Amino acid sequence: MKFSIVVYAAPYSSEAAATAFNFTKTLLDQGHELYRLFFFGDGVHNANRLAVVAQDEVNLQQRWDQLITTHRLDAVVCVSSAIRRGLLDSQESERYELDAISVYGSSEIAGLGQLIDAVINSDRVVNFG
Amino acid sequence: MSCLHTISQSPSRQLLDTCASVLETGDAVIFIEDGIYYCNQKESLAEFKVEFQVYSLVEDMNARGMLKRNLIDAELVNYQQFVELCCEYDKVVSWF
Amino acid sequence: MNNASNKKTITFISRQAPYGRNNSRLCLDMALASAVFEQQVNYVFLDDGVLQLVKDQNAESINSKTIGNALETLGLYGINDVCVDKKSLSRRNLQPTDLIIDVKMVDRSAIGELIRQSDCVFNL
Amino acid sequence: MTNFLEIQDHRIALDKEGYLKDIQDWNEEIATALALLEQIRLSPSHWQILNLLRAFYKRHQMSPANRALSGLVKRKLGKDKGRSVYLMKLFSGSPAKMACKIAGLPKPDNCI
Repeated sequence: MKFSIVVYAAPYSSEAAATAFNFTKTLLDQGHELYRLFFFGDGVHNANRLAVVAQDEVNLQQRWDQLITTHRLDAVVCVSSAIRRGLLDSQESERYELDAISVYGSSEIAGLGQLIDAVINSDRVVNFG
Repeated sequence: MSCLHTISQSPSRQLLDTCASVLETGDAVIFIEDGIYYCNQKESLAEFKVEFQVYSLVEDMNARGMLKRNLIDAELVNYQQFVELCCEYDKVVSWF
Repeated sequence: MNNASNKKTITFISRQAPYGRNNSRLCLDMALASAVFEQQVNYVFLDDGVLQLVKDQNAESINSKTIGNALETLGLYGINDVCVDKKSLSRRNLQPTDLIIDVKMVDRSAIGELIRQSDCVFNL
Repeated sequence: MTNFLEIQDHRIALDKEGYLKDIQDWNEEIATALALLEQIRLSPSHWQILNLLRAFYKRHQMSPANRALSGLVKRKLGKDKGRSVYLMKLFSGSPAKMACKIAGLPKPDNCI
């Protein structure tokens, strides 16, 4: 079955970010297809590459990055949610004349069109917030 | 088209009330995160359960010390079964 | 839902009051994007969501944009199926005349039916 | 990397995509100059659209996507002008983007 997952929750603020991760990992382990992972609203923090977590705690952002990289997932961070929360890739960083890159390279910053495309092309869209 | 509803907030937020009012025959509810505290409610969901299947996510129950407090007798499922349920029902609506 | 038609019916259920949290804005943005990409959109105000429609909002006083004024653009984006839950409205002492845009008054069973008919539901 | 728009003795700051850095700077003279940078000579037909856009922004505090711009123009100025061909002729490529730039509306974040 072809899934898309939408995440609205930030890691460490809400369990929903971790639930989304566990759900996504499970569906991939079961051999289902993930059409797209979409980080929206506070959910964009899941793609932050500048977070530091105590050694005895789970670094959820890093786990997402590994999952996305290992499975070559299509992960999208909503641009309007991202830039106002300081999550930038090289392109947005240049566009707004800032000097940092704070999003993992495994995710792409793009618009809501990518979410609508996911709705059109997936069998199931599951939201976590 | 049948629908699986996820409820992830504690009963004090009353999400089940609203959710129940829009359910259709054949729909089901799964409690996750703080939603699992619905399982610890004295008022039984017996009547509700006649019409709708009720699930609860075992990982979230365990985390909260609620495995022995499944007073409403919800069907406990793990993440694998949660994913399977999402396939079984035609769509998933999340209440958070 | 399994047929890969390019036009889906997407229902947005907006359930939160404006300003306190940002969900009302996220919900609107998703719906407008769906309309831009030519999907069939239903928009439903439920529970505290109906408070977004109250007249005379002016969020300048809290350095925010006024959500009520943004909701007026739903029609321009071709989103004409806009519903309000009757019960949520009356529980908050509101009448249809208190609202900023024309909306369809519906009961819970109609909302259930909309969910049933949709390919995808966003509920926040 | 800041660009400037030179108007008489004033220098108006633009970002590198040619949007006003501060939308409070906007006036009609600046609009004319912004348009010229895009090889557009503003006519009364352009101004009709620009004024509509500014009124729309003032009321709704948002910049319309192309679909809403067409809808708005159709509603206010009639069917013919609401057609995207007409708007594209006036404001090239993506009319909403270009017209917003000239009308001094906030730079779109490319979300829709």
